[in-house]
Amino acid sequence: MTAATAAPMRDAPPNAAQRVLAPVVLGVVVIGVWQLLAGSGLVEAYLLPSPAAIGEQIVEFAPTMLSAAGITGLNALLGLVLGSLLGVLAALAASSARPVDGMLAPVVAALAVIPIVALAPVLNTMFGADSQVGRQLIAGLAAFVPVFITTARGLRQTQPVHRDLLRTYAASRWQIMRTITLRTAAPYTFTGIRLASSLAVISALVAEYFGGPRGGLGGLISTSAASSAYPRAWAYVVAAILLGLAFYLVTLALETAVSRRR
Amino acid sequence: MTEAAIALVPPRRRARDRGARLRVWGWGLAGLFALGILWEAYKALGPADGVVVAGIRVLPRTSDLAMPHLWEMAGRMLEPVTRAEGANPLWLEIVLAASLTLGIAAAGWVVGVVVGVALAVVMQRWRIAESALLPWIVLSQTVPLIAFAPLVRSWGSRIEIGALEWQDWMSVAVIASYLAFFPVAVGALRGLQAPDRIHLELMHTYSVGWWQTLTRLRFPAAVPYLLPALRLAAANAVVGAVVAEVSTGLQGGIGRLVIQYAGQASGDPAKAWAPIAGAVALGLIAAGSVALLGIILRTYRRSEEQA
Amino acid sequence: MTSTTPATSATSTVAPAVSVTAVDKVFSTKAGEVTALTGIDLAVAPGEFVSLIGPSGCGKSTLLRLIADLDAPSTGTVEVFGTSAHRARLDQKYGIAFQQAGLLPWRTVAGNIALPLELAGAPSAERAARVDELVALVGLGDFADRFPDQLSGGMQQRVAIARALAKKPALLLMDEPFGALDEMTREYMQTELLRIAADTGAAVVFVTHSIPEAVYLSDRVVVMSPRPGRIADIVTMNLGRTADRADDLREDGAFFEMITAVREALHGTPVSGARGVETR
Amino acid sequence: MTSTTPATSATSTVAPAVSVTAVDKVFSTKAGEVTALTGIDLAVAPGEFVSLIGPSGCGKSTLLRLIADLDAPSTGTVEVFGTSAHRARLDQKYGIAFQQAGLLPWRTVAGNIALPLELAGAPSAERAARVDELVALVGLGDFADRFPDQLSGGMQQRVAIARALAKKPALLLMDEPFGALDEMTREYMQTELLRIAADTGAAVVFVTHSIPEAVYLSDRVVVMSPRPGRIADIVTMNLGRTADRADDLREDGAFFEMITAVREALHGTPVSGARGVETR
Amino acid sequence: SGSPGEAGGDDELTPVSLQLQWLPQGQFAGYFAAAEQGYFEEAGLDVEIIPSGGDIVPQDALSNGDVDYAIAWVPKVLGSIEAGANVTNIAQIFQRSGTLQVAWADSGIESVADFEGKKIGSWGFGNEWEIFAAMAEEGLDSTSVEIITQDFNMNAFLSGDIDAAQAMTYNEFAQVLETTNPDTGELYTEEDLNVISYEETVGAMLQDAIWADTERLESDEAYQETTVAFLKAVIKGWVYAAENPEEASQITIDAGSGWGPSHELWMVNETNKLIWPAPNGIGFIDETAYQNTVDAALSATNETGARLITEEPPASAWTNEYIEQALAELEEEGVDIYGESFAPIDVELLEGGN
Ligand SMILES: Nc1ncnc2c1ncn2[C@@H]1O[C@H](COP(=O)(O)OP(=O)(O)OP(=O)(O)O)[C@@H](O)[C@H]1O
Ligand SMILES: Nc1ncnc2c1ncn2[C@@H]1O[C@H](COP(=O)(O)OP(=O)(O)OP(=O)(O)O)[C@@H](O)[C@H]1O
Ligand SMILES: Cc1ncc(C[n+]2csc(CCO)c2C)c(N)n1
Ligand SMILES: [Mg+2]
Ligand SMILES: [Mg+2]
Repeated sequence: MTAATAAPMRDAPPNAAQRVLAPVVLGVVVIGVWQLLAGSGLVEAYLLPSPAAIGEQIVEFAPTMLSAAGITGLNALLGLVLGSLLGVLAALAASSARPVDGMLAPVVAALAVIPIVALAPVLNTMFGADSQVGRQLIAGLAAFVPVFITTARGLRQTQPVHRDLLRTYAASRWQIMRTITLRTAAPYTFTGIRLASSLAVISALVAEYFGGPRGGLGGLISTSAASSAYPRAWAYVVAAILLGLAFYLVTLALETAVSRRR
Repeated sequence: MTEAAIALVPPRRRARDRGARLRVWGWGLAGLFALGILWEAYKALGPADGVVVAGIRVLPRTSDLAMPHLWEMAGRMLEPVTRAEGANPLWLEIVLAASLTLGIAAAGWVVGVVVGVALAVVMQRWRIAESALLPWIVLSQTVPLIAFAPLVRSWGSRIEIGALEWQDWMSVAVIASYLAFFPVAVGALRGLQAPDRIHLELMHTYSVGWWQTLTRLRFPAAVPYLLPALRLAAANAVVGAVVAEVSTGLQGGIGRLVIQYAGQASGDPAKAWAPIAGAVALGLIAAGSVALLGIILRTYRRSEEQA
Repeated sequence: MTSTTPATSATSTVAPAVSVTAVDKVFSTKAGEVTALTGIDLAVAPGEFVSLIGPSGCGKSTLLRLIADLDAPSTGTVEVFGTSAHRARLDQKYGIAFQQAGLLPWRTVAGNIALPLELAGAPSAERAARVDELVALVGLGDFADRFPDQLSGGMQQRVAIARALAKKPALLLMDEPFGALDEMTREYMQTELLRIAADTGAAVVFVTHSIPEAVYLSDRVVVMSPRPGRIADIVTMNLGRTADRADDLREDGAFFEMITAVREALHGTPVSGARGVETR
Repeated sequence: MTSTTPATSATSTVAPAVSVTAVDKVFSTKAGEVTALTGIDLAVAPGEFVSLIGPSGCGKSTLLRLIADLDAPSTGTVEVFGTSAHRARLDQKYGIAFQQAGLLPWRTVAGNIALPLELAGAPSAERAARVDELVALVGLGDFADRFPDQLSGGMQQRVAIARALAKKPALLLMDEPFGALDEMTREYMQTELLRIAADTGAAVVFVTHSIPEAVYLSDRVVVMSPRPGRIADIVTMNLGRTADRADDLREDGAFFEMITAVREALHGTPVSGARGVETR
Repeated sequence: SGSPGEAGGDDELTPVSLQLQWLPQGQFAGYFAAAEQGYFEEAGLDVEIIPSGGDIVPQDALSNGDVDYAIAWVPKVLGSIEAGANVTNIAQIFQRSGTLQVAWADSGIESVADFEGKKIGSWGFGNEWEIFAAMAEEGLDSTSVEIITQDFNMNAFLSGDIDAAQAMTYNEFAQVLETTNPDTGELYTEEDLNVISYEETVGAMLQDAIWADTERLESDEAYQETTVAFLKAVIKGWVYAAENPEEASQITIDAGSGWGPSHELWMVNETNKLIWPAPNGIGFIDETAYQNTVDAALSATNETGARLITEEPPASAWTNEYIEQALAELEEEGVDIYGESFAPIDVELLEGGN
């Protein structure tokens, strides 16, 4: 990022208040225009409900939304934790032995491009349609990829000067791992976890479209839409966005805390 | 490093590292082989109903319904899709569907790239735009696609520009672009902001304006950031296209086969795995194609190679 | 030994290459206001070689940036060849080089040198001719098609200097251009720079940390002191015309004398005060 | 002026701090074999200050890394205090500092200095006491709880030196530790280093690019030449005990004489040959 | 869209679009047969048949004006109408409900009353209302069972994740019968299963009907004419499917159904059973059956307490006006609109549904 005085090429950076206000103002304007459009009859209110109508549904179904967000959120959280752990372990294995790195490469490449919709039905059969495990696994797989990739990169970032230094201290492999390798990689891992957080939520949500116990946000979105209750469907979508936002903000806070001093 | 990333290494270095490349492929194949062994070994040794701990099935069922043998999946590929006369072999059906989806995903990728780069340019130009837009761009990806698949189709059906009538595949491409634009917007923004201060000031001393700085400095400097973003966008476009096909029921694509064969999975469990393999291959091909772009643009990646 | 008039005689009718008058520069930062420069007065005659030296943070770069119109002074005026610094930048009256060569990695040596010409819309034939000239001037004739990452640090700096000279400026601004080079390459580049400056007749404002470097290169050495940045002293180098200097000067008694003179100007305060320099 | 015996008198019964005998070092790279060092013989007496100087790529760092057992020689032997370099590393017989301070950014000044003690399993009370001592030694008493990014470059280097001294080594290895500092801070740090070396009685092997730095600090200056790296000359500094040197030495005639001596040893080949240094 | 009469010359066809509620398959054989046999063209129509995927709701596509007609289940549309959709049932093609609840023979689930405390499968997407209506009749609250959303296949049932699975006679039921029993190595048979048919319960609801845009029906004369022409062609298509199930099955396969020939033929045959015989003429809306559906819909609440509809749907929700006109004209032309002589064929299901 260029410093403030590179001003010739760019306008002045917004201050903190502007940085917070700008997205809020944009959001309010968009919602306002949407409300006007929805009221004007230019857009079919039936298919794209007005923000006011969505708001009403949010108020009315708040308790259901909360419990649904709980179910989906728990799936996403378990998936995120599981996927992150596996990602870190796999990255450690890959960084410790070239063959493992080579062997994991095609598997990770495949996982990175696999559409959830394709995997959900078979995972439901493998783990049972009456349990949340399939969904948690899908969230886990989605989270695994970015955490693995960023951690693997982070494990390669150890500075040569640090490595030399630890060697001159005659440090053991484990000491080197603990004092520099892991600590250097940590900010990268947490960047990966932040990237993974929204992926985990969206994946847990979409997995609900393909069977399993009911009650999650994804199921409610589809059920509401199928019965033409679009304001309610969008109310659940808003809940889904908020859930994703919550995951993002928490993981962002973690990331910031960890990478304060790289 | 992912396979796609390996494909991005420019040919100069590749030729020099032919031995290394062989090793990479060798280990990659070994990895897939190991995965296969793991699958079959667990299927042979694991309990039919999976491993259940405290009421939670932590390891999958091993029944043929849940985990068909690998050779059955492979063998199924060679057999005809159905008993209907003249039916194509399954693999051909997958290839045909995959090529249709690839075309749609490519269209979605192009739209996503254009939109993403445009957003990045706007955000680079006005910092207040970056503040206002970036959080929403991040949030946009938490909206489940399926929520607006019907909307896109419905709005699309009203668009008619001269002779160009809205086609259903275009709805799918638009939805695919929704996933594709995101990494491009973020990556391009980072790339456009990447030039060193010294380079920016140099341009300033040449008293050139924003536009020339953009084209002569920011875009070339953004290439190393843009390429991985474009690769991610390609993978996302494929995922988006498959989801949108499922969502809108578009005929002829791999997404359609996913639901169709999933519906036949009870009697023919191996068949359901074929479109999954197809989707993965598709994603890898799409991401790999971006590698070609990387080769064309290799002059702009010199700094990267140094690193 | 201290003087405020240019060493090279300049009649008052010829506008000085650089003329800085009563300049202050205050940055406002989150932590508060930082006074980087106060009461700076400096005139550089056409063709003169002036070095700025001083401890880190004394405002050398800031002063150079004001001359280059990369920043504007808080008070006072900066003129370049009789016009405002701003006008001078728009008219490309100067060339500039920094500590990092700052070459575009995706352009060849020739492409990098051609960049300012290209941006100014010079016709391509003219451009090619000028690039050939410049490449030869900095002794990189065989390397025109190389990319920056195929060059050593010293060669990269030579490209940067060629680029700065592309539009035949009568003023060169250089901010520690040899700071990243090793001692031997550095000495070699210093001699080269003197030759190039003599060839082109350009005035040079040169920022450095190195006393021998400043002494070897300059007609006058401007010694600055920090907190707030101001000119502590201007030391004229009694070492003959810069164009005539050669490597053996470095072993000359006069050279060591000048080094001591600059050292003493720098250490105007007792040496132990230097500890303050690096406390922040 | 040239000598191969340590300046400090050492009886043959005391093992030298460093003894390098008939060392070659060849790196095998993708492009082929690179001979970094050939026929290196060098002995450093306990308490002696020896600088290595030479153009970029002549193998200074490589030689230092062999002494530190960060690389192994291709042929020949390296001994530290009479044991193999390997043994010496395991026994923590030396401390080391590089051009980059290489502090762990997530540890405070105290935490960084404590690192080698921690890794060696020193009890925490002892550790704390030693850290206090070292922080005071390098003059950073008030900064023990700061993080590296809150320190200036010079202060960071002082932390690195304190860290190198943590285990009271009788040998300090330093690879351009002041290369990234500005001239004034650098001069100050040089004086500090001499004081610290005198305080601890450690021998120092010091890599530098700067002739004045090498002259000011050393008992002997080892001048190396490249392609392949070998010792061209060893110049003994006739400037008195290093412990007694002070800043005014820099303006002394003897100092300039020594500078000239080292310069001439460096330029054993004609000056124009320097161009070759930066071609690759 | 214009009308078959007025628009330009005789050779100019009126474009019409029809939204299906799922992928092309035997369930919609009549429409594909009408297209393939040229009945639409004869009626002056150029009909585009649009399949749907998981998230396209036919009645909404219609209500939005994306399409001219839509196929959808009555209870789902009643819900949409209460939510604001402005559509009218113009032909009740399926006279009977084809929904089953399938349990294993040894499960002890023999009727809806046995559902209590069990894991009951349903597809969701509004297909669950029949279950809740049937349970309501038995005095069972929707919270007394655990509803599990079924996937596109019967694996949840086959693996024992659910006790009773929802199945259409024409599709999912066949899927079970096409699966090998790992214990015997033979295909499962009907003896292995307990089959509960909602047609025999009060929960029975009307299924595939053709829906039209209410507003256009009221105000657009051309649309009214098109509607009759369209219905006539569709009926001829279904008559063709009844008389030529094998050909009809091939037509749907050619139209993009991915099922194998045996499964497709089974589907056409079972679909025919839901349509024929049609005592009032195919497509005629039986007021009692309609009212039963409304009553059942009113009685059902799902597990979150939400209800499909809370009040009687408006009168505009259905009309026999157009189907009567179509039937009358067809009867005059000598088409068998009652299918009294309809006889289903025997279809052998083959492994895998291929
Ligand atoms: N853009 C800026 N914003 C705020 N303060 C600045 C800015 N640029 C410089 N300063 C401050 O102005 C003072 C002078 O800085 P300057 O970079 O000119 O010093 P310098 O003499 O070039 O130092 P060095 O030898 O380290 O390059 C310093 O205190 C610095 O922190
Ligand atoms: N790990 C290595 N692999 C291959 N070649 C190496 C390696 N380390 C050093 N070399 C080569 O050995 C030679 C000596 O390098 P070395 O780093 O010791 O030089 P130096 O004198 O420290 O240079 P500088 O002043 O630039 O630090 C160079 O040609 C260098 O390219
Ligand atoms: C995703 C999805 N799954 C099932 C259905 C339900 N459905 C609609 S028509 C029909 C008949 C048999 O195929 C069935 C089961 C749906 N609408 N969407
Ligand atoms: Mg500076
Ligand atoms: Mg070195």
